[in-house]
Formats: sequence, structure tokens, C-alpha cells
Amino acid sequence: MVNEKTIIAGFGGQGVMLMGQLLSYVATKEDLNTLWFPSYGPETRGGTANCSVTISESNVNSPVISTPDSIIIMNKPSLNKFQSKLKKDGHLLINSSLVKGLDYREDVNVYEVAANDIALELGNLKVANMVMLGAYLEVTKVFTNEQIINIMKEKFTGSKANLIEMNRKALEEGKKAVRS
Amino acid sequence: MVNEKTIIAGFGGQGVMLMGQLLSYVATKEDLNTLWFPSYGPETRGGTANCSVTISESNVNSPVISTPDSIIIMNKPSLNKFQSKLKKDGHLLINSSLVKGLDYREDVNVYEVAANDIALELGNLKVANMVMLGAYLEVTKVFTNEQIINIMKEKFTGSKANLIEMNRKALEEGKKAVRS
Amino acid sequence: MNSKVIYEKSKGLSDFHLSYCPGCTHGIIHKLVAETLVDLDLLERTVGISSVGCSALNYDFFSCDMQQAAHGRAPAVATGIKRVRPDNIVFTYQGDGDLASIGIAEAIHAAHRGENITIVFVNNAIYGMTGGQMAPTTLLGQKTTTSQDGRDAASQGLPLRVSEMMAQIPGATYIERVSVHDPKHVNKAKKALKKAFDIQNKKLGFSMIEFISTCPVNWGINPKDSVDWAVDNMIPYYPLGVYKDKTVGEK
Amino acid sequence: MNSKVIYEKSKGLSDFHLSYCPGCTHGIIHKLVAETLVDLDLLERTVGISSVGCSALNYDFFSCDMQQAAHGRAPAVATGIKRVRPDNIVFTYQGDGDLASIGIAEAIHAAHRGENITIVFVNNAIYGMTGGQMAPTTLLGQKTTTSQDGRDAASQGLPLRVSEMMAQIPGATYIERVSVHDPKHVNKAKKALKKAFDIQNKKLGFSMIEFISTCPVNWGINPKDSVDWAVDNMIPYYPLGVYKDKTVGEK
Amino acid sequence: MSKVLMKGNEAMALAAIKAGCDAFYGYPITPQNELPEYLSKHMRTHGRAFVQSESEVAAINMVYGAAGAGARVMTSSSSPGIALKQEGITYIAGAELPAVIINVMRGGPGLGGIQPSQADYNQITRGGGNGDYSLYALAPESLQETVDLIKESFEIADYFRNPVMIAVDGLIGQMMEPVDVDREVKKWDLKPKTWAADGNRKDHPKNIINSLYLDPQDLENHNIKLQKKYTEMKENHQRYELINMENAEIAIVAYGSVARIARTAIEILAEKGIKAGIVRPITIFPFPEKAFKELPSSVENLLVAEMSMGQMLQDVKLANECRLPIHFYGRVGGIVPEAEEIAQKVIDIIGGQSHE
Amino acid sequence: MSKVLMKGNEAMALAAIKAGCDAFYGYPITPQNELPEYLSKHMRTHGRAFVQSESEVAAINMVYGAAGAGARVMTSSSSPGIALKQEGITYIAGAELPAVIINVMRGGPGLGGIQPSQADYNQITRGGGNGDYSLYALAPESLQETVDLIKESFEIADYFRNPVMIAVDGLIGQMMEPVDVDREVKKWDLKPKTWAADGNRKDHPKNIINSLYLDPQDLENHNIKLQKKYTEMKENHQRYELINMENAEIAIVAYGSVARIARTAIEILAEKGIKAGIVRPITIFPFPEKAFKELPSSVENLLVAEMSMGQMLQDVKLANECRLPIHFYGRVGGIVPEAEEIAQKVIDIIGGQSHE
Amino acid sequence: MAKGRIIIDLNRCKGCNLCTYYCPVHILKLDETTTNDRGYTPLMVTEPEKCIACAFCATMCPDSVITVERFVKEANNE
Amino acid sequence: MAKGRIIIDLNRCKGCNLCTYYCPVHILKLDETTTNDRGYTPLMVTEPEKCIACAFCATMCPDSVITVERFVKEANNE
Ligand SMILES: Cc1ncc(C[n+]2csc(CCOP(=O)(O)OP(=O)(O)O)c2C)c(N)n1
Ligand SMILES: Cc1ncc(C[n+]2csc(CCOP(=O)(O)OP(=O)(O)O)c2C)c(N)n1
Ligand code: SF4
Ligand code: SF4
Ligand code: SF4
Ligand code: SF4
Ligand code: SF4
Ligand code: SF4
Ligand SMILES: [Mg+2]
Ligand SMILES: [Mg+2]
Repeated sequence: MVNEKTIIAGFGGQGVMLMGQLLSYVATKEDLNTLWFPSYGPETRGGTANCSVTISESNVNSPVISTPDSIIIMNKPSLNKFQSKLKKDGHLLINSSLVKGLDYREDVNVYEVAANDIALELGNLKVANMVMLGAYLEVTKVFTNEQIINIMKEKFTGSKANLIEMNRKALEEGKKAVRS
Repeated sequence: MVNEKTIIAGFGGQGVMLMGQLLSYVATKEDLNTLWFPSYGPETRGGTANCSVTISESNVNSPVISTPDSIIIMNKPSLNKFQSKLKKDGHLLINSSLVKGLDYREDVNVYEVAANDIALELGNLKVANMVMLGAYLEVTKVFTNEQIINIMKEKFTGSKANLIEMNRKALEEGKKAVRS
Repeated sequence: MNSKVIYEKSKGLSDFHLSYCPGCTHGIIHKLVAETLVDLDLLERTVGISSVGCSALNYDFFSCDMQQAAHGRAPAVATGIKRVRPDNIVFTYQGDGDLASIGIAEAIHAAHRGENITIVFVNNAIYGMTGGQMAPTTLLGQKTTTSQDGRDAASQGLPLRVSEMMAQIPGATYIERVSVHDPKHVNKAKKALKKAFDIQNKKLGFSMIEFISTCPVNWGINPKDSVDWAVDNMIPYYPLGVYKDKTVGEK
Repeated sequence: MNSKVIYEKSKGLSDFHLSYCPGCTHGIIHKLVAETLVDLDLLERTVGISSVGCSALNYDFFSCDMQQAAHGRAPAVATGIKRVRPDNIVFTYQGDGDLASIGIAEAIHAAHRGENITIVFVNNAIYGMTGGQMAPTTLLGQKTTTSQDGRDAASQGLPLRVSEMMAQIPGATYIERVSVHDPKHVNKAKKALKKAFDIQNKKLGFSMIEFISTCPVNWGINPKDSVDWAVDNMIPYYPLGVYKDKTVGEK
Repeated sequence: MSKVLMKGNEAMALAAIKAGCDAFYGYPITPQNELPEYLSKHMRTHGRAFVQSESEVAAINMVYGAAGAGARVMTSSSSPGIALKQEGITYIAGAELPAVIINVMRGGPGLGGIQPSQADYNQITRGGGNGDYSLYALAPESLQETVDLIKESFEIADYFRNPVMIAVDGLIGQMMEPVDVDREVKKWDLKPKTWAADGNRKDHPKNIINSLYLDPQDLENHNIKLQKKYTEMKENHQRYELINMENAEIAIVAYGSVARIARTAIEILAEKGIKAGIVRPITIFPFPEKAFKELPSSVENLLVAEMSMGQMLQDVKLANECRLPIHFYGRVGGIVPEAEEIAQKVIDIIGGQSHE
Repeated sequence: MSKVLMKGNEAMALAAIKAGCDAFYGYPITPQNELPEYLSKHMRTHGRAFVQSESEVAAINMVYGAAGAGARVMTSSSSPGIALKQEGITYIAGAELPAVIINVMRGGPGLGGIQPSQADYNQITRGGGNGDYSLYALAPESLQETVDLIKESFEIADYFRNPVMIAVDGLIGQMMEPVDVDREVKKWDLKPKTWAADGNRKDHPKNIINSLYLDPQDLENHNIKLQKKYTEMKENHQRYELINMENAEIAIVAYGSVARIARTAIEILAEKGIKAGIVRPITIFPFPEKAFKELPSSVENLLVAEMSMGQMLQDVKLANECRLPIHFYGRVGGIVPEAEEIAQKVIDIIGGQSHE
Repeated sequence: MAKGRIIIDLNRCKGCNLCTYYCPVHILKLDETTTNDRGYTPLMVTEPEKCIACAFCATMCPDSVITVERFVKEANNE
Repeated sequence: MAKGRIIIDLNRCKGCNLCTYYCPVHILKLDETTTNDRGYTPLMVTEPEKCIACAFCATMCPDSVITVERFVKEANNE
């Protein structure tokens, strides 16, 4: 039975919210229950942001995730904030381009992905989030890249549509980064 | 023991409120307990108005007078409104210049005073209220004319001071009207 | 000899006795509004908004549909109505306390949005209803119950000129200040009202007619002297005239 | 070779990092206010009023005493303070949503009473804090989250010109509109602020300086292009200049 | 209809459109901005009215106007904005007009914060305005329920000629869940609005919308009439859900988002062998007193869990009529309690550790 | 000092001056107009500030400003005007500022009427604004008590750094009674206002007056701090009077003017041989729960008498803790109950005729 | 000869004296000998024959008390 | 020769690029090789020797990042 609870955290502007929303969109399409919930830091502008995504075959109750199955960490402050919550043997995905020199818990599975670097190689720093998402999908297997891309095709219209190809590559590279 | 409960009622502009206030001022000066309370009809402008005055040696409790000892009626609508409340054997003082052709209760003491006519004779319709007040004092004996005049001297300053003589006469005429 | 009625109580007024004090020019302004609605044949599809002031009860006086609004909020109420009933005629009737003091934001923003409504603004330089407190339009030196030594510029400021200010709002279409101090001006005032309602009927936008009015009771002078006082004191500070008219090509 | 500091962070600012987005001209305006208070040696007896908008947190940024006011009510808060502390300097710092929309009544009436305070009015043609909704000063055709097809005159009215309107208030002493789009205009803006605070210090009454400002984030263009957009679009509709100056004998 | 993933604020907006809402008047405030933003775009395409008003005060008075003219009308705001609307709300209640008001609650008092809260319970259920009046107040827990109740709330408002308050918190405003916006909701038996002052004198005699009664006897009569309506709500229109109550030793009383969290809490407790149920008020006015009469005898304790300092406690005490011990767990200021905290509180209570 | 006859509104105004009130900001509304009118004349001669503000909203925010600057400040209004002040009041409470707010209550809801009422009990005691906050609320019954409590209320406000509400009705505002305005009242132990943002940086470091806490943990902590204050009020600062309670068979619970009327009612009842006492709340927040613990065992019934539809009933029920049967008698809309009506209600109860 | 006449709705009149002031031929005054149902001294016409049917009185009356009729000479004198 | 120099408070900088635009001698740009504590790309000076100490950059910087010093030649050259 699917029952995935994920927290994704980073700076505002890193596309953290979108990552979570895409997961919830796919879940909805697959007729799963899902709940996405955003949270912004107390800074009014340019502060930290995170979202929680639950995907489940049964009803989703608490919108607050106390013990996530996975966490995706896009910047330093977020690691400190969320690492302790991760469930034992959960997945800790780290954007190692920005998060360096910090200690990780030993009772969880850590995946370091140099998402910013990979994204820059792909030609657009903005897709660092998709690199991480690809890695997450590879680790958790909740959905396939294709399911994400299909949703993007539905939601990204106009100028954004051109970015789909780039996103596909980013997802792919993210997958690779944790596969290897 | 003094314990006088009086309702004074008429049109706005007839000086009904002042009559009651004068009584309360004198009471205060005499170190009696007193409470004056005004009430205006639902009409915003030029409607009816009345006030309740309690003068007592003991504490005054309810500001609302359910069963007045005396009522002073300055116009027709007020008679209908208040006559029934008057206590048995109470004093019903009527401005008979304006209130004509109506029935009075039989179990009370009725005093008809042509206050407007008397006031006009004195040269100022405005003192009709003082005529009625004089009559009231004569009937109830709560205070003397002099006590009222003394308060007026304190309170009426400037141009109003000139009216005191006229008011004294009005009080006197009122007294006469019920004495005869 | 036969006879023809040349003046009678307007059909736009109900049979209620007006609640105003004797000689208060609120009554004249009521007649003009009622007559205008009848003359333009708008009565049947008009909603009037009573505000809070001596005119609070005028929902009983006009023979059209009426809503009673919270103090100062009549233009917001009018907006609420007009947006869902764009083909109706909607007017507010507001005093200077109501419009110029507590309700200035709502008046300004109705004009700002270019709401297609008409405001009848009755400036009597005082709060009539509550017993004669100072209004933003109270004149310098004028005595009120909250300016007992006369309004004083240093602590109470200079009287607000509402029409002048509202005329600066790009969204407003028509703004005129009138007076009802003699039959000639009454007729002029009626023309202004007609123009305003006509603008609304043609969906040309926001109009406001400011009336110089009296408050004999709280000014403490008789009705006729009140009219004279308004002419001698108010009109010089609040000059009559058209302050804005977008229908004649002005920007 | 020796050196002399010719520009540094003002002592009127605390060490907090400003909470504004990169390149937002709110920051420049903050510097000017702080520098002016320092230059005129008023800081120690100044109370500033933060309003609600992106600048809500600026109680942390200015190094004078500060009060945070409810949305739109800063001029009332300032009045409350100034009347009990007439020798202090009191200013409000308000956005266009705060002042021109919800708080227009409080601004107008502070001016109307001639309150001896200074309003720093930051017009960025949008609600920054809440994510880019339309403001009364949003330009025609400008896209915001509540005018997604661009502001439309028919349903949303024509943009409000606040300085022009406030200049009509007899009680106001000084009203000027400035911009901070280049160093020259920044210096001009500072002169305006100096004049305003000087007027207050001399107890000459109400002053307001309107700043044309940017909102790169909600306008969706980078900081420099934002400055250009303000010059190309806002200043033509909101011309810079002195709108009222009673200190030069004007009535 | 299949479900679509929507943000709470947008789902609420769409629900209003589906309910035939003719007009929306509101002023921006976090955390409900997506609601007016959505409507600013979509009301016009449906030929409906949308105005971003100059203030909350103006918004609620626009609502009063449109409601008086017979339209279906809605406004929404968040806590301090709702505080500003109190005078307007009491006018709407006093003039007996239907309207839907959404409060996406945030932390207070004052400007407070922008994170989720339930600290407006008193403001909503006791009426922050003057006089004896009440709002019919609904507090859904999920987006589907929110959408359904908003749609029905227009019917309820019209039926009672009374404002209906939708009390949600920032969680519901900001979260995304799949919803079916076309689900059928109860249709109430509505009469034509012949009372409306809609400027349509061809169909009916002059109408007046008003809350002013200068004659005290008239005003007393009016109040007695209003009170009958509230009594009718209390007697026949309480809504609530009893969850997992069979053999429960403790009942958690929680509404809105906290009820959802409590659902997770009782799962945690079940794993530990503790039987806990939930009393979930769906109406917070009228408060579902009846629910407490239906509790099984197994229930030995009540735990009120709220995102407030205990504002619902009074209602629970009144409904409980001194039968069961009542405990309290509250988080405030935007802090959302975690299911584990609530579960722990239950464990403490059952272990006898806690007394309110 | 000898007593002078004064109108309630004017006596309240003078009391404020005597208490060292530095500033009054208010907007006219019946039935409290004589209060600002009096102050418009007399504050200036005392070198104090008086502003007739453009609205109630402005008035309460002026109060916020002056209070933040360390001044003693007051405003007054009547019911719908108080509704408009709710946002400002929650700011004052949130920023922990002292202020005195007078509500001369009139009938509601909406514009209602202008005659006396107590229909703002909920608005006053439950907070009409957003968030978890409370006002210290005093409800005097006579002009002397009103004057004394207003004078003390400035002390109380300063002590708690919290707004104090004086809840009176139109009767108290409009009546005249002899009062001694110079009677000594309790002085509270006050600290200098070193927290004030008064633009006086020579004496203290920068001060900030604020109710915004974007970090939820900060806001929760702030709320916990506020709550301690309210708990302190509840535990140690309830005020009430028990009248004629010895051997009383019934206790009438009534505050303000209605308590006075009840005094006459118990005299009427005494003449008929019925022993009735009065529980008179002087604080309506904190509600005097302690009074109910002190009732003699002779008391078999409680009768709540109010000029509202029963808003105080809830507090009485909570305080009574299901001990005694509670009955209710209320008149609303400006109708003032007569002593005879209340007495009759007691007779009905004792004869077993009435159940709430 | 009168050009017309006015009809006074006595009980609506508040005795404010505005009309009397504006009548160009000075034929209006208050009737001090009586009060109407609402306690006011109502209007009366002193010399009806002088009325020129100008309607100034009615125009200025705030309470719509006065109806003004103008006499018209008919072609065929019925 | 430089007329002065600027001192950059790196961690205050938000990398908004306003200063760079206004520098009349075009010696300012963002240092893409690094980010500061708050995640921004901060300002750097490319050719300090060209600085004319006009303070345009500092004047336009919203975040008071830049201190400008003007070099002064002293009478007695210490
Ligand atoms: C919210 C609110 N504040 C105050 C009042 C009291 N009030 C009633 S009328 C009025 C002023 C009326 O003055 P104006 O608008 O000039 O009308 P006028 O009576 O002079 O025609 C006031 C302050 C109220 N009813 N509601
Ligand atoms: C009573 C109230 N209404 C609404 C809000 C939400 N709000 C916060 S800031 C703001 C608008 C800010 O815009 P502006 O004043 O232009 O300032 P900017 O952020 O653009 O500098 C609004 C509507 C609030 N906090 N309080
Ligand atoms: S109080 Fe003044 S404005 Fe009001 S009705 Fe009387 S005269 Fe007219
Ligand atoms: S949102 Fe706009 S106004 Fe606010 S700080 Fe950012 S750029 Fe500046
Ligand atoms: S119609 Fe003219 S002439 Fe006749 S009474 Fe009236 S004002 Fe006088
Ligand atoms: S103007 Fe009208 S109300 Fe006044 S006296 Fe003449 S008829 Fe009577
Ligand atoms: S001071 Fe002038 S020349 Fe030097 S870096 Fe700044 S802008 Fe460029
Ligand atoms: S203007 Fe200031 S914040 Fe912007 S890049 Fe230059 S130094 Fe950095
Ligand atoms: Mg007026
Ligand atoms: Mg802005």
C-alpha cells in the first residue's frame, strides 16, 4: 500500500513548492489520496520555505508530517531543521552543491546529489529541483519520471512548455545520480 | 422620611427635563439621595420626552419608576402613557392649557393648571414648566420655591440670569393655581 | 374659473411626516431628490441608501426601495448593490459627518472606482443627529458641542472642502456644489441633481452633488436666519459650482 | 594616502538586515529617512510608525523608537502620539495599499486636522507584502494578481493620485512627490524629506512626501528594469513636484 | 466528476462560483489571498461581480448592499480583517440578510502572525459585534468538506436570512487536496426573495432593508424574532461527527484541521491499545451539544484540542453538563499541534497525569 | 468633598480627568455624547489632549498610539462604535498597552436603537477581535461606583498593561446622581513605563510597540505570557458584591443598572416575605466565579436578569457548575425591566412556575 | 385678483416660517391661534386674493405642506 | 589613479545589481563564484583603481552595503 510522507525544504525561489505539488498532481491523477501543505519561514522575503506531501491509498489525516519517510534538503538551514524528524531508515536526499560539511544521521539512508552543479551543466540552475525530484523518484519509486512529465505537459503551458525537455533531462540526471 | 418619585412628561422643548433636574439639584444640595433619568420618544426630532426623578433619604435603587407618587403631564400623549402608572392617591398635575377633554383616573388627586396661559400672561410661554413646577411643589411640599430659585441662581449664569425673576413669578403663580 | 396644480408633494415621497426639525433644509433636498426621480421616471428601479445622521430614517420617506447603511458606509453599500443590479439607479443620501468624516474613504473609493452611482451629500457644517458636534466641514470659529469656543485651526484644523478634493479623483465623472437658500437656487440644485441622475442612467459613472444645508436646531438660530447664515458664511468658504464634469470633454 | 568616509550606512538604521527583496527601493527610502533624521539631529526624539505592508517590520530597522500600526491606521497612531508628545518628531511610513486604500481616511484627516506629523508614502503601484494585488495606484493595464488581464478602467477605475488629492486639503502644509530612480533624484528626494521634517520640527503642520518606488518581485521584472519601468510608466501619470507648500505663502 | 487537485483557497473560490455566488467583495490578506485572486479572474467570465474593496469595512458593507438587493454574495478575510468587519456583520445579522463570510484564521491577537490558528472561535461564535445575534458557523476539516459546505452555506444563508461563517484555518486555505467540486449538496427549501430592496418595484411594493428600530418595543420584538431563528438552529441544525466512538475510553473534541490531526492521533493510540474517539463539531455555532449526549458510557474523559488557548472549552463544558472530566491541549500562534503531541496528552490523561 | 449632581456621561469624563488621563480620542455616538463634549471643553484647560477623531477606527488607533507613547488615554463609544474598534482593541491587547475604553451600551444588533442595553456582554467579555486576548471589564451600577472605577481603571490598565473596558448602559450614561468625584480609590503598585516608545531615547534604549510575531514559536510564547496575565486576573482580581444573601432562597445575578433594579425587586419581595439576594458581578471579565462558591446553602435557585437575550447566562452556568437550577429574565432593545417584573419572575420561580 | 391659490396640509406643517419669508407678496403667516396635531403652529394665508401662484412658498417648504394651484381661464366658460 | 574606494559589507548584499548599473565607470559586478551567508551572489569591484568615489553605487544601494571612502592628500605626508 502506498503511504509516502515527504518533506521538501530549501530557500524560497528554489522551486521547493513545485516539487511537492507535482507529486500531489500525479497522485490525484492516479486516484490516490494526497495532501500538499506549504510553510514559509518567518522572514517575509527570501527566507526559507518547505512543503509536506502525503500520498496514500487510505485517507490522509494530519496535514502535518511528524515523521516523514523521506526528506529532500535543498539548503543548509533546512537540514538542521528537519533531519531529526526523519523516520529511522528513511531517505535523506541532500542537495550537496549547497549543503556541505554538515553531519548526517547514521540511522537513515543518505543520498547526496550535487543538484545545482548538475543543473548548471544542463544549462539552467532552475532545474536543480527537478534533479532532486528525479533522485527522490529513483529512491522511493512512488512514481515514474514519465508520470511527472505528463503532469508538466498538462500544467506548463505557453512559454513554460519549452522547459519540459530540460526538466525531463534533469529528472533523468537526478535518477542517475543516486543510481550510480 | 422623604421618598418622592415623580415622572414629568411632555413635548421636547417644553422644559420637562429641566424641571426634573432642578428637583435633583436641590435634593443634592440638601444631601438627599436623588436620581434623575431622561427618556426620549422614538421620534428623532420634536417628539415626546419625559424624565423620572427620585428623591429619597435612603439609597435610590431602581432608576426606573414603576409607580410614581406624582406625575406632571405637559401634553396630551403623555397623559395616556403615564396616567395608569400613578400610584393610588397620587398626584396628577395637568397642563390644562394643552390637555383638554381627556378622562382622568378617579382614584388620584388631579390638579389642572393652565400653565401655558399663565405663562403667556407672565409674558413668556417658556416658563410654563415653572408654573407646573410651582404647582407640584405646593402639592408635594418636597421643596420650597426659594430652594429652586437658589439653585437657579447657581446654575443660570449670563443671559439666563435675567430670567430668574420671571421664573420666580411663574413658580408663585403655579403654587397659587393649585392653592385656590 | 378652473385651476391647475403647479406644485404638490412629490410622488417620490411617501406619506410619512419627515422627521426633521422645523425649517431644516434636509426636507427641501428630499423633495428635490424625489422630484428628480419622478421627472426622469427612474423611481421604480431606484434603490436609495439612507446613511446615519438625521436622515437615517429617510428609508421611510422616499417611495423607492431603500437600504439603511452603517455610518459612513453608504457608498460601499451602493457599490454592493450597483454591481449586482447594474441597470438600477442607486443613490446615497449622506450628511457631512457621515460622508466627510467617518465615510470619506468609502466616498473616495466609490469615485475612484468610477462606480456608476449618485451621492447626495448634505453639508450642514455640523453633526445634527447626535446633538451638534463638530464636523470636518464646521467653519472656523463656529461653535459646536465639541468646539465650544469655536472651531480652532490650531487644534482642529481647517474645514475640509469635499467637492474640491473629490474633483481630483480621476475616476469621478460629475461633481457640483449647490445650495437651496432661495427658490432660484433650489431650481438650480434640481438641475444639478437631474444631471447627476441622468449621467448615472446613461452609465457615465460617478456623480456627487454637495448641498449646502442648514441645521437650525444645532446652530441655535431660526430656520430663516439659518438660511442666511449659510449664505453669508458657508457659501464663501464652500463656493457653489461645478467642480468636475467629464461629460464636457475634460480629462 | 589618507581617506575620508563620504558615504556609509546611516546611524539612523539599526544593524538588522532589511527584509526587502533584492533591489527593492523601499531600502533606498529607508536610508533617506534615517539620514534625514540624523542630519537634522532628530533621531533621539523621534517615534516612527510602521504600517502594514512589506515595511511592517521596519520597527526593527530604524534606530529610533517605533510603533507598529494596524493596516492603514498609522496616521491615527501618529496623531495619538503627537498630541501627547508634541515636542517629539513623529512620522509614518506607509505603502500605497496602506495609505491610499484602507487608510485614506486616516491620512486625509491627519492632514485635515493639520497634525504636525510627516507621512512617508511609498507608492509602488501594488500590494507588495500580500503577493502583488492591485493597489488604488496600480496603472491602467498593469497586471497584478487581482487584475490579471491588466487594470481595467471600466470595472476598476482610474488610478488614484494621492498627492494631488491631498493637496486640496486646507489643513495640509507640505506635499511633494519624489522619486529615487537615480542618484540625482535620490538627493532631491532627501531634500524633500528634510523640508518635511524641518516643517514638523518648526511646528508648521502636516507634511507628506510621496515616493515613487518599485516592486521588482511582484512586477516580475529585475530591479534595474523596475526602476526604468517606474520612470517610463509611473512618473508620467504621477508627475514629480511640490503639490502644496503653505510655507511659501500659498493659502 | 473526477477529482482535481486544488489549493484550499482556490477550491473555496470555485465552490462559491458553483453555488451561484453573484458577487464577491473582499480585501487582500494573508493567508487567503488566492481566494480573491481566483475570483478576480473567474467571476467576470461568469458574468458575476468582483470588487477588491478599499478595506474590509467597505467589503462587508458591499456585502450588506448586495445581500439586501437579493444577490448571493460572499466575502472572505483572515482574523484581523474579520475583526474590522464586526460592525458590518452585526448589521447584516440585524437586517436579516443572507451572506457567506469566510475566515481563514491566523494567529493573533493584533497583527499576530500569518500561520494557521483557531483563535477566532470566540469572535465567530459569540459575535464580535454589538447586540444579540449569532452567525451560523461551519468548520470543515478537509477541502472536500469545505467545498461542499461552502456550496450549501449559500442555501443555509438564504434559508435563515442570516450570515453564515465558514471558519477555516490557514492550513485549509493553503493546503492542496483532490476535490470533486461538483458533488451534490443538500438543497434547502427556499422562498423567493420578495423582501429584497432590489429596485424592482414592478414586482412588489417598496422594500426596506434596515436594522434601526427606535421604538424599544419594536426592537425587543425584532430581537425575539431573531432569537427564534437561533433557537431553531440550535435545536435542529447542529452538525457533528462522532468518530471511532465505540468502546472509546476518551473522546477528543476537535474541529477543523485539528480534527484531522486527532484522526492520526487516535490511530497512534490504537496502535498502543488505547481506544480514543473524536467528537468533531462541524457547526461551531450552534455548538453540537447533542453529540455529548450520544457519547457511549465507555467514555471517561474528554480532551479538547484546539489551536487556541482554549476558546472552545467553554462550549464543551456547557455541553458536558459536568458529567465527564475535561482536559485541554492547545497550541497557538501558528504552531500546528502534531498528532503525537495529542496522543501523548491522551496517554497522560489516561495515566492520570493531566488535569486541566 | 461634598457631592455634586452630575450626568453619568459627564461624571465619567470628569473621573478621567481626575485620574490623570492625558488624552481622549473619540467619535460622537448616542448615548455617550456628553462625555466627549465635556472633555472637548475641559481637557484643553487641563493641558491634556482631546481629539474628535474622524471615526471610531481612528479613535482606537489614536489610543493605541498614545498608550504606546506611555500616556494615560481613554476612548468611549457605544455598541456599534465599539464593534468598529475591535481590530484596534486586539492590537492594544496584543501589544500589551494600557488604555481605558468606555462602552455606553445601547440596543442592537446593527444600528439597533439608542436606549439602554447590556447586549454587548459577549462583545466585551469574549473579545470581538481576533486572537486569544481578554479585557479587564468593569460594570458599575451607580454613578459613584462608575466614577470610582474609572479612576481606578487607569491604575488597573497600567498595572496589567492591558485595556480595561468600562461596561455601562445608556441608563448610567444619561442619569444624574450626586457623586463625590474626589473619593480616594485604590492606588496600584505601578512601575515606570520604561517600555514606552515615547521618543525619549535619552532615558532608555530604543523601544518598540508591536503585536506582530512572524515566528510561530515567538507568537506562542507571547500568547502564553498574555494568558498568564488573564489567569492572574481570574485568580486574584474578580470583583463582586453579595447582597442580602443571608438566608436567601434565591439569588438574582445581575450587573450594572439591572443590579440596581434587582435591589428594588428584593425589597418588593421582602415585603411579600420572600428572601432574595443578589450576586452582583462588578467585573464581568474576570467573571466572579468565586461569588457562586460563597452562596449560602439556603439558596435554591439562581435568576439571571439582564438587558440582553441571556448573554451572561453562559458565565453563570460555568460558575454554577451544575449546582443550582438557573432561570432567566431578560428584556432587550432598550426596554429596561421594572423591579416588579423581576420580583414577579422570582415569585413564579419559587412557586415553581418558571424554568429557563 | 388672485392668480391662484395654495392648499395647506395643516398637520404636516411645522410652523418653521420659511415659506412666509419667501412669499413675494407677503400673504403668509403662522396662525398663532391654533396648534396642529403634532403641537406646531401652522401656516395660514392672510390675503388669498393677492396670491400670484409663484410657488415660492411651496418650493421652500421642507415638509411639502403646500400645494399650489394656478387659475386657468377656459376657452368655453363652463 | 583611484580617487577613493568602496568597502562592501558582503553579507548584507542581496546581489540586486542596482549599484553596478549606476557606477559611471563600470567597475562593479556580481561575483558569480560565491554566495554569501544568506544565499545571495554578492558584489565585487573589478577595477578598483578606476573608482572616482562618486558614491553613486552607495546612494543607490537599498541595503546600505557600500561604504565609500575618498582618498585625501594630506599636507604633511605621513
Ligand atoms: C459607527 C457609528 N458611529 C457613530 C454613530 C453616531 N452618529 C449618528 S449620526 C452621526 C453624525 C451625523 O452627522 P451628519 O452625517 O452630518 O448628519 P446630519 O445629522 O448633520 O444630517 C453620528 C456620529 C453611529 N450611529 N454609528
Ligand atoms: C486589516 C488588514 N487587512 C489586510 C491586511 C493584509 N495586508 C498586509 S500588507 C497589505 C498591503 C500592503 O501593500 P502596500 O501598503 O502597498 O505596501 P507594500 O507591501 O507594497 O510596500 C495588506 C492588504 C492586514 N494585515 N490587515
Ligand atoms: S438636528 Fe439639524 S440637521 Fe437634524 S433635523 Fe434638526 S435641524 Fe435638521
Ligand atoms: S514584495 Fe515588492 S515591495 Fe515588497 S519587498 Fe519585495 S520588491 Fe519590495
Ligand atoms: S404661491 Fe407665491 S404668492 Fe402665493 S402664497 Fe405662495 S409664495 Fe405667496
Ligand atoms: S415652510 Fe412649510 S412647514 Fe414651514 S411654516 Fe411654511 S408650510 Fe409650514
Ligand atoms: S563610488 Fe562611484 S566610481 Fe566608485 S564604485 Fe561606486 S559608483 Fe563606481
Ligand atoms: S546595490 Fe547593494 S545589494 Fe544590490 S548588488 Fe549592489 S551592493 Fe549588493
Ligand atoms: Mg451634518
Ligand atoms: Mg505598495
